[in-house]
Amino acid sequence: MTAAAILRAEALAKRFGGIVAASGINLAIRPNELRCIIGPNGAGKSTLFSLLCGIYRPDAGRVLLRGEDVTSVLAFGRVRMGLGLTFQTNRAYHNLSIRQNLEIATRGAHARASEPEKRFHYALSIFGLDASAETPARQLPHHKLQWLEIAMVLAGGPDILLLDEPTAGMSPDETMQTARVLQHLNHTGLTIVVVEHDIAFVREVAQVVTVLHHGRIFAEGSVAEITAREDVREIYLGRA
Amino acid sequence: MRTLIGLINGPEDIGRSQWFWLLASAVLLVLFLLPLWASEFQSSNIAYYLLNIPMALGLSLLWGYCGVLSFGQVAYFGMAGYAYGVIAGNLAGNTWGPLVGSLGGLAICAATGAIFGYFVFYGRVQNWIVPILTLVFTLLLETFLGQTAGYQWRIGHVQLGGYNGMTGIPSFQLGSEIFFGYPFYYFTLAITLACYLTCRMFVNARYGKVLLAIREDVIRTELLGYDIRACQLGVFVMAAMLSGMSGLLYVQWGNYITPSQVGLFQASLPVIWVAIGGREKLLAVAISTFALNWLNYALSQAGNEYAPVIMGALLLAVMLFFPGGIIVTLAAGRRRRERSRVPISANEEST
Amino acid sequence: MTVDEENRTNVQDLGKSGEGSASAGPVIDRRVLIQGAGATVAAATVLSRTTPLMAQAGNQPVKIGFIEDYSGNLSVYGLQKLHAAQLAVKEINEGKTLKGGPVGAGGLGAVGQFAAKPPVISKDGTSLAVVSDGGAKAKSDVVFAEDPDVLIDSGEKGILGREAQLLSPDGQSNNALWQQLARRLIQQDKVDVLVAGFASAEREAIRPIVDQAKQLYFYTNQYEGGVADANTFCTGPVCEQQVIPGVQYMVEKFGPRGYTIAADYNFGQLTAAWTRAFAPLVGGQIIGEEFIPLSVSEFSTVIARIQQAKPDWVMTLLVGQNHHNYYPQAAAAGLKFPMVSTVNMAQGYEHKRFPPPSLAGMHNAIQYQMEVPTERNRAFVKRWMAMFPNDQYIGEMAQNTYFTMHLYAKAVRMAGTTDQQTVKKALESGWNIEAPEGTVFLEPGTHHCAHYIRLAVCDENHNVSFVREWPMIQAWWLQRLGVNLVRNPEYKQYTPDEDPFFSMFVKGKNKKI
Amino acid sequence: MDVLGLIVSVLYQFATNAAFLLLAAIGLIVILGMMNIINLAHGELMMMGAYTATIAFHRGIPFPIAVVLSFIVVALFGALLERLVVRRFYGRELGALVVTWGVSLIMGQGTLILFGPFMPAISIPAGSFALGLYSFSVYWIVLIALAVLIILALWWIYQRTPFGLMARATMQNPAMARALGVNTDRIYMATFALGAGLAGASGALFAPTTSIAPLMGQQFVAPAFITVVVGGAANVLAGAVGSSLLLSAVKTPVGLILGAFLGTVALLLTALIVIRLMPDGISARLQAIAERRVRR
Repeated sequence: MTAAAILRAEALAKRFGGIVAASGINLAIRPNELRCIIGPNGAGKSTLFSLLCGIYRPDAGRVLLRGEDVTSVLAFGRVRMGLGLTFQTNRAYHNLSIRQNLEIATRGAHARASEPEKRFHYALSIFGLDASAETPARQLPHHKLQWLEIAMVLAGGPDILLLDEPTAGMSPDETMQTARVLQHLNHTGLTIVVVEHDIAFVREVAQVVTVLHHGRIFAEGSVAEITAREDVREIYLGRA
Repeated sequence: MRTLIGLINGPEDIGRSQWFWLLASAVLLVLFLLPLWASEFQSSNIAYYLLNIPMALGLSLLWGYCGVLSFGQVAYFGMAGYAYGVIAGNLAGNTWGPLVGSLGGLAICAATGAIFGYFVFYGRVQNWIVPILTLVFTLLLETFLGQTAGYQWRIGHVQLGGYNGMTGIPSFQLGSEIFFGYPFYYFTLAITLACYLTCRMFVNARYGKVLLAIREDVIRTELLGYDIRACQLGVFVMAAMLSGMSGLLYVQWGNYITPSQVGLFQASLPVIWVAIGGREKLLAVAISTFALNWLNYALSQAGNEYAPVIMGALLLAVMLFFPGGIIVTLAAGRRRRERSRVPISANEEST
Repeated sequence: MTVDEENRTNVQDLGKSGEGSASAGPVIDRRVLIQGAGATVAAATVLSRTTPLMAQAGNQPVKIGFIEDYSGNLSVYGLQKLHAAQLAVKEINEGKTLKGGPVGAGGLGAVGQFAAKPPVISKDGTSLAVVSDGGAKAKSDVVFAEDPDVLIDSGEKGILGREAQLLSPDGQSNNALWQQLARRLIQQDKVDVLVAGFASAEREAIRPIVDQAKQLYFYTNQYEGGVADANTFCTGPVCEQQVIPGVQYMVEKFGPRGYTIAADYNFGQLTAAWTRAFAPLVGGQIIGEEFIPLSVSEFSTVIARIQQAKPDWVMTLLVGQNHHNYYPQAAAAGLKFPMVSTVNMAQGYEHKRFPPPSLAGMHNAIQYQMEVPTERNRAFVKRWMAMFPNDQYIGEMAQNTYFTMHLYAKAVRMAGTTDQQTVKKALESGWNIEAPEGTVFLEPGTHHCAHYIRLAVCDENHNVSFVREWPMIQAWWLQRLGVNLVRNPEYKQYTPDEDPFFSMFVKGKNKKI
Repeated sequence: MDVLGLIVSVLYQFATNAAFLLLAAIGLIVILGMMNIINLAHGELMMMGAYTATIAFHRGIPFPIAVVLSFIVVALFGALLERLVVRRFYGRELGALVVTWGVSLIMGQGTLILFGPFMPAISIPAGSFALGLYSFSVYWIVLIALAVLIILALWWIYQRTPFGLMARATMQNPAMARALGVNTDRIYMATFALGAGLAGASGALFAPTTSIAPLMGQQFVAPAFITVVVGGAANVLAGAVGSSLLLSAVKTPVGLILGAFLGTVALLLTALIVIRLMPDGISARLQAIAERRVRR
């Protein structure tokens, strides 16, 4: 069953100066799973993502994509292998129009450049964005900007989606819309990993939850199990 | 053809309105008819202002569109110049020597640019170190060329000439037609225009869009599956060749080149031209390059010892009040009034 | 008979036959040149045929084009030279001129004084006549009697009744700019004469343009020598006039073993080659050589290498701001070797800028520096300081520029026109002019000057004294190479490598040591 | 051929070469290394220091005091510069680069116009001592010592004083620092002033060893940048020390055996290679090693 893991981290370790951001993280994402990763600030969630998609090189450990060791593959290479990632702070191209944003995104993963047109319109439709406006993206409302970035990643046609706090700063019902879209995507066969604080959202979507603390896996299990655990509350209650 | 025009008239440079094109063609007409009233000397001067433009355009691509500042564009300028001098000099008498020399010069720029660029970008050197690296490379070249006075420093029968430089470099020549005086002016005009249009098409083409993305956000772009290193390397080589083009025109203009052309002072000039015009728009860069060369010449022929002070003050003023470059800012202002399209502001190049 | 006698006779013939030869002469060479200098010169010939003679409109000024660097690296010299030019032009317009006149190709003749034996080597380059000792160490009294005041009335205000006008753009120590400015002065302002150039690089930058237009051009700097150009007159001293006397003195006084440290570019390398080649002829020998990039400004390693070599004296050919740092650093490191040079003191007045004893024991064979203890020089300095009270120093280049301006004015008066070809002819009739340094003789065949050379010594308090004088040393090297610009114009710069004599010493040694 | 003399002389050269690089870089260490401002006016700041010291010295002020004076003067000038110009370019290294180049142009030519092409220099204090063939300048040995002292002082300021703490916080995360009630604007200004002052002081220290001219600063620019960049940003001080030692270790023997030209070339090549092999500079490598130690 672990062999079937589509994305897999083995004993990942990363330190910045004195700070330990990840120490010996083992993680196995199964195909078409929708997993949430939670944990207090500075638990190393974003670092984990950066390691998974190749922004950082780990000090130790490996990353496997479909059983293939990609630790030495650079970020763009992993993306071309089907990985997609959005950032904690929105990083759509604020000075370009929605159209330009998506065009660039569509052409990104050359390796898998099948029917770009189709992907373009798919990405557009999924959040019901409107590409007619010439106005730069920075004029969009916050939640649309968040959606745009997700849409951009989708335009590349990935099959694993890593989302770092996609609903940060969204209103409850915007959050729920996002949740629904993610579930829909999941049903169409995408594997999705989400870093999230919003417990309501997690309850809504998560099939599996992983708790990160001090750069290691603290707990893993279904939403029910995790939320039931006392110690998890302990580390969380400070801020949840 | 249609697509060509489409590219030339793309959004990624100043001026798309028919008024712009009208004005542009008017300016071109003036430049074309100039020799009617300009003396041979004046047109050779204007040729000099023009021939610096390709190098500036290259830097604009690199810095303005790619966010990578090179302080060493003059290195390729010099390389092309020397290469041309050596090749054409050895083929002196052969009517096609100069052409071979020019091609050779460009080839050498491309090769060196590729090697050095690979060295830099595939080494993931941080953005703000690149200028220093390129500068060191330039200084190295200058130090070397400066001591090649000795007789042993001759290639074929061409003397490198050390600090005194390489003299008697042949003018450009196609078959029996020697480009000197007015013909050279037209030659320069043509080449410069060609370089500009090529660059403009380039930034409006697919590839150019990617550059835009890189300038906006390197990591985001890489995480859309783009190989940043390859893109940057490509542009770096292109910039090197454009500098080379300027170098070629320079030696064909003055029949002479010295190591000081590769020195610290010369190295900083292109950066200034580009920064003042506004590095994110090719046309702005072209205009400012022309204008600043003219200004510097005007100041110096007046024997004015304040020239450097004035240049410095100008630079300061522009960077303080028009961070995006003076011409870009003005053009943007106009555009904003035209339609409510917000221009791409001077966006931070830091990573 | 020796080469130079040969030249002289030839030159004299030409002096008589004049016109025809010079205008007919070039045609043959051009063919040859087109290969060398390429299309430039081809165009030049076209140009030269089409250039009309200058209009002789009576009251239109005589335009003197003058380019130097008033900003940037070389401004320290450029400003001096500008002032010199302004002083000369002022005097010319006030109806003054320097004594002197055409004396024929042979030399000073009756008008001036010869050195007993100027140093000349025979054709096979073996023997070198010993230079006569000018006299005892003399700070304030004069060795050779000469007219105290050389500034006399020219009999007219300006030149040919026309005002002399100075056009002096700023080269900014930037070669590309130099070319533009030269083109402007020549092609647009149509100057009657061009006086320009500090660095050899600058001269080489504008020489092609000068030759295109057959422009009358004066290069007033001390330099490495070898320029044989029909349009160019070099009024500064060159290696053979400075290196040999200097080295000879050092060998006699301190011993045979010399060590050269030179700026790593043309001037340094060529002058070093001269030193290396001629030391043996005066019983010396160069035991070590070091070439230093112009960017180097910290010399501990160089100093250590010299200390290792333990020479009797050091030839310092250091150029530019960074290199000047050598002197204080060497002094501080307790380096006591006597030094000889052809550039320092007289140009950058290091002995004024650096506190003693940085330049203690510096020897320099130069034709002029501000301290020259003659009355005519004191008068010159007084005139200068009256016009430019704030100036710190008057260097050798400034003096060259000064007398060159007057020389041009005299030549034009003799020619009776400012037509450049005619003025060149006039200049090629063998001029002597009484400059502040002493009597200067412009040799027609080589377009170089015989100078009054002095050996200046700087003591530990940086007082300068002159311990030897050679009243006339010719620039004989080009003669030795058989250059005769009157008969067969050329447009090139010779390097020692082209002289078989040097190759005996240069072979293999010109590489870095 | 006395061996002792040779050994001492080699060590002396090694140390002077290193000290030259380190002192030339010292102002830049703060401004570039800590604030990430590519300050092309660095040379001119040093020139200003040298001029101040020289003028003061000729007015009869003893040299050490003149050096301190030039530190103060240039520091004040730096504060002014930061407030008027540099301030607007934080986080925009390349903009800062262009603007400081403009400043350097003005300062250079301005000095030429105000003070003329040259100024009589200061004679090098303290004489020399001989050892066999070789003799050595005492002043350079003083300079070497001072270079070390200044580095230690800097280290102390940044590691042990509240100012240092606030400064480091500000440089790493201005927003956070502000949240913690640090007046970041003042910190930036103070830091820049400190860097400028150090540049001025080092210029003053070099004054006796060089000609005092408007463009004298340029001789230091390239070495300074190379030293800092090769050193890297991970730990600027350690890096600068490391790189100056490394570069000198290359330059000295090559220069001594093969001559000054190849010495210079070797230095530049080393810089290129080091930067390529360790993009984050020597200090990063040092740190990595240190950490590995810690872990074991």
